[in-house]
Amino acid sequence: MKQKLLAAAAALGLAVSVTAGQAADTVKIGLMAPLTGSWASEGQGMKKIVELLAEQQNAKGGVSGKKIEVVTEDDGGDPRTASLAAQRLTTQGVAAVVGTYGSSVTEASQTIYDEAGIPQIANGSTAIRLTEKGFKRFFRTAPRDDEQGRMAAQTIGKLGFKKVAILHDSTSYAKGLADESNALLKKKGTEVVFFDALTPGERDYTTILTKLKGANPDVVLFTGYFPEAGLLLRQKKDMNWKVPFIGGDATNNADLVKIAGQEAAEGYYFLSPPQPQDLDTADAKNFLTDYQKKYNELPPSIWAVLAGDGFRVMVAGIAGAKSTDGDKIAGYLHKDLKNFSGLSGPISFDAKGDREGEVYRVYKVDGAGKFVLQKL
Amino acid sequence: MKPRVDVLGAGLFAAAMAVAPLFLNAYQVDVLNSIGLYALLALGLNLILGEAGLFNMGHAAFYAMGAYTAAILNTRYQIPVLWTLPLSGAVAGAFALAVARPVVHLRGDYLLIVTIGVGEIVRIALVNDVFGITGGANGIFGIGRPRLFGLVIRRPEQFFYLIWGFVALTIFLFLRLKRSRFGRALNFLREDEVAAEGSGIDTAYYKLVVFGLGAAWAGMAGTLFAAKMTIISPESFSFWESVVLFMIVILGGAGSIPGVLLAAFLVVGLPELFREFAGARMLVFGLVMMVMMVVRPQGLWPARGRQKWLAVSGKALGP
Amino acid sequence: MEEFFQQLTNGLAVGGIYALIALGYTMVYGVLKLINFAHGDLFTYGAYLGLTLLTSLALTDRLGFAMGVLVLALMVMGLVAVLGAILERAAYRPLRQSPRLSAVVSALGASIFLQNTLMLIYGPRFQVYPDNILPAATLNIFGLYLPLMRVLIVLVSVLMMVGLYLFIQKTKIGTAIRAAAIDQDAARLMGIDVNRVIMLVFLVGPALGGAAGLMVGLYYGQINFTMGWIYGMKAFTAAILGGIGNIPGAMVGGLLLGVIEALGAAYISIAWKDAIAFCVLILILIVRPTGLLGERVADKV
Amino acid sequence: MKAAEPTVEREQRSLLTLGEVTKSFGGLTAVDKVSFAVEAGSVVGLIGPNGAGKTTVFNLITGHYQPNHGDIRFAGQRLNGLPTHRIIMLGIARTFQNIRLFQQLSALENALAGCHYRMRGGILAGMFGFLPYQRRAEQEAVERSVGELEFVGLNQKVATVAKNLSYGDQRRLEIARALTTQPRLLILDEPAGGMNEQETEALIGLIEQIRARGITILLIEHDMRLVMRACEKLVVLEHGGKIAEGSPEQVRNDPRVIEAYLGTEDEV
Repeated sequence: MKQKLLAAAAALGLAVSVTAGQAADTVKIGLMAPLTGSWASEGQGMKKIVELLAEQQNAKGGVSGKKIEVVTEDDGGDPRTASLAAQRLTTQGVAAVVGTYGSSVTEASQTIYDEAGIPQIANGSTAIRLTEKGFKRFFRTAPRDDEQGRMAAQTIGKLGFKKVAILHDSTSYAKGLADESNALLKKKGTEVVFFDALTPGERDYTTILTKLKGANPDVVLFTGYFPEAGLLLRQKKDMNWKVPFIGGDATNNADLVKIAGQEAAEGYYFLSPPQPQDLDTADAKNFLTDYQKKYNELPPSIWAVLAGDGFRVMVAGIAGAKSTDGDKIAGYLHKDLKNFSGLSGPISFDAKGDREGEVYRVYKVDGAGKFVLQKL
Repeated sequence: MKPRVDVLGAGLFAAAMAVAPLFLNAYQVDVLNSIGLYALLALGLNLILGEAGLFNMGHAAFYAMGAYTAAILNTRYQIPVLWTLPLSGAVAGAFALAVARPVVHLRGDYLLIVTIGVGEIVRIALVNDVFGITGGANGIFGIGRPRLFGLVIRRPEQFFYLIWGFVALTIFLFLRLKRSRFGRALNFLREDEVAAEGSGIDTAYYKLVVFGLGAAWAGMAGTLFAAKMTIISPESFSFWESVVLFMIVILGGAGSIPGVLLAAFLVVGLPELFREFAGARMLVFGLVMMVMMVVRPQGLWPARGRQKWLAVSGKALGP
Repeated sequence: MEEFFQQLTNGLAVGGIYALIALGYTMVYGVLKLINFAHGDLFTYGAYLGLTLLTSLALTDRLGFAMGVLVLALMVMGLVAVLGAILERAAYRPLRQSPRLSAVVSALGASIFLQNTLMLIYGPRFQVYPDNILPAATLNIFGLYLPLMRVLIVLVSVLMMVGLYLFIQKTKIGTAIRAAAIDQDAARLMGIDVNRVIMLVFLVGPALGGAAGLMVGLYYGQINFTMGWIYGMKAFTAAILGGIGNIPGAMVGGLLLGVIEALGAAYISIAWKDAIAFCVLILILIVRPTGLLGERVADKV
Repeated sequence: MKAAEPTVEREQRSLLTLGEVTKSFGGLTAVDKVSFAVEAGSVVGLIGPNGAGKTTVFNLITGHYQPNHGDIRFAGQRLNGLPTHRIIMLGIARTFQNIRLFQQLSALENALAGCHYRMRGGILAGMFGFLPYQRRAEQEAVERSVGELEFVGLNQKVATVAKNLSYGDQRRLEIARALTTQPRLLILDEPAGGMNEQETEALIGLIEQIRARGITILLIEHDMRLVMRACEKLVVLEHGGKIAEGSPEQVRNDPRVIEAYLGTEDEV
């Protein structure tokens, strides 16, 4: 019995005896990303990009004369794990944190960073309320759902569609976007003939497509993620149904075309912040060449790129504030950082920590499976 | 085995836990908080699964009921979150009674899938914003910090004492329950339902009541969870949570309170310990689960029979 | 009405896959009374192995479509079967005399392990089958759109199920399996090598699961390392619905679950589809506590 | 067999009566219009070849099955439709053909199960304390259980886990557990099954002692020596129907019984 207790005590000791970070001549930047779980592909993309950018920055001498060290923690794509990851980062002496992807995951970590005085910059979290709570050191490179909703409604109007079907996937993000778009479309007098949610993670969506087809829309707005979008396009083609699809920014992923097949993906519209490929800035071009050199592929998703932007913004903040103090960095980002040359277009922040200006663009998939920026 | 060793060991453990926050950083304390919540949930599930032998793989549903009750009462009616504790427990318990009633007679694996189904139905209902009060996939945010004796609880070490205090109380109560007439009835049920019924025990009643009790505990754990996170959403109550709780109970040794505690430390703590493995941490975790089960099939710390303390004098019996 | 039949066929195609996976659950359960929670992941391995073999060996280019896919299917089924046997040896055999739920936890651990192994080998991104393998013909019968592949999925599933049924019912080995399912000790006394029977069950069940994985890969194209979890859960539900341990029950349960999902989505709500399916399951179990075709074993007193 | 007495009269003297009880499973009629009575204070044997429906009759009495037709009455109360535990509480206890003990629990705990329904106290009592009356009730329960264990001859095995007991001891433990429910009628399903000669001999003595306590006994047994010595009345079933009833002497000489028993032997 005693031995068992000792073993238990030892396990306890082990479980919590992790090395605390020591202040040294490095500047630590935390990256909180879903390295495991359903969104592991996003998280690992984020890690690749941030590591590459840190290498480059260190090759240029780091920030304020110190080398940058990236401390990565897995948030598992779930709020509870995220709150632990956040606690862990706060104990490791990071000056700033980049991440994370899901809105509710970010939300679970917000108060922890806030109470620790560490600035946080989320890359994939688009839920409106994240920046409505008055956290002074919270930023995001991702645009907000309401902005995307506005863009979606506007685009549908410009393309001249009269009857819209809206499909989401019940996730916080997709539902939010669907609701925003639904309200705006109705206000403009566009008829919404269908509004429902699919179950993400499945393979067969013909049931839903059959039902959608029965509603006979001019266009389908799908606000979910790329794996489902790809399957919808593929199975839609199998049904010989030729209705156009518009998607949200979560479908901006190179794998979309792979999943759907080039033929089925052709003509698919989606909204997204601009990709580095579509920017003429030197920063974007250099980044792309280096990324391809190092990993032999294109950046897997725009969200990973936005994490990269988050990292670059934080480095600029630390350099600009000449300090690793959270309030000073935040102050600099709010006031002094204007039109920073991001990998997803120019970046400035408003008082809430949201990006200023129109971030969204409209893309269309061409016959070769390329994402082509549209001018509407 | 002398009972004194037990008491001594438990005392040492309690003392170590009581001073732990003084030596640990915020992250480490928060890991312990997470372990505490799982321990609380698993202790409740242990009554159902370990003591009564009813296969329940949908415990997260009751957890969710409690958390949402607390969150709704707190955010809509401004009821202090800790005050909702008994009500959350009652709602979760009542819900469990209602759903268990028609299905609790099902045999093993059929009950297993039904509880999985109930868990999924609850989660889907939450995601779809049932009755317009659960906030859909966004969940509910802005839950107030709990207050205790005028002190606002916000830092990890403050939660530590709240959560582990509740765990200690639970252990105390459940130990007593285990040794009572009620606890015995659950064991009869687990060992042989027909024989229990044939000895005059109303098995249907006990099955139902233990479901209600375990669920009520999950509901109260849900309140603590809601208070700690200040935001809850359906993904915190996924099928995976039920699976984790199930694993904790079986890995620890069904029906064993120290076993459940130990397993909560391992199942919640190991993935944290394996953070160094980054992407491979869940792989290592899965492997460790398998190996531990193969090496100790009865659980890490199996329940000891009651006969030891019952037989001390043969006749005299006292707690 | 046309939509109803369209949805019915949609449901059958999905249900065919469920049924094929459910067979693995039900066979293992029949003999060992074990819910093999890692079975869904063996299905995923079928999909991944299929992709790797397809692209690396270029079978369809060399042997033509029909022959290539057939050879591919046999290879995948063989490999997944071996994997299933290894799993049995490593994770379940040591636990055969232990409390039943210990093996369930071991199975869950195995499932996590298998899933994450795939993630480390292939990476977390979705993997995609080349989309030019299958003939993309779509039949149009009485206004119903029936992609040829969907028809094939149902046909192949049913063929495999019938084959398995005949194997279990008509052959000597099948009789041994049935005997072991009823009473292992008695079967052993009758000279049946129960270990071999169990091994066999762990070869055949995973092989069918692997075949299902390959079909999903070939037809739907997109696969990822976590997909076995959902399919596994659905198949387990299907097996219970039909009466676990009962082979025709798994077929009926699988097809029925697919149809319930499709019709529930079509006529009630897509978002509530899975909840509806579970409600139907629970209602059926309230009326028939051992599933549709499960034996009504009154507890022997 | 004598002409049937008027039912009412018979019931007045009988503890247990079955009136035209029928049970069928699917197409198979397991028990076919069986009627018999067990008088208070007697030892009655239910015999018949394998598959005659004896255990089914027991299961009908204790409510594990519900009869399709017919009446089962105990001390004037109709048992039909009552759940098993209610029937036990009325004063019927039983053992099982295939021993059903709580395998992982000690002999004492097994015996305590029988005391359960006479005790009080649920969750709150369990958690929040032992009031004096509860403490007393616990103590009484343990004393009664130990007493019954001693009565059946398990004084040395009180703390032994059930699965570690010998076969004969397990049978005795089942009887002790049944006795702790303080029954008026004890139903024993093949109590000598698996016992050796000595143990059977001891069992006959035990049955006598139980009877001496005023407990009525109904038993199924294949061991004819035991049946003939212990029982004062036998009821013979074949193919679900009753073919004979009477004293051991009468039954032994009943041609239909002889045919039933010898007939089956011929077939073998």
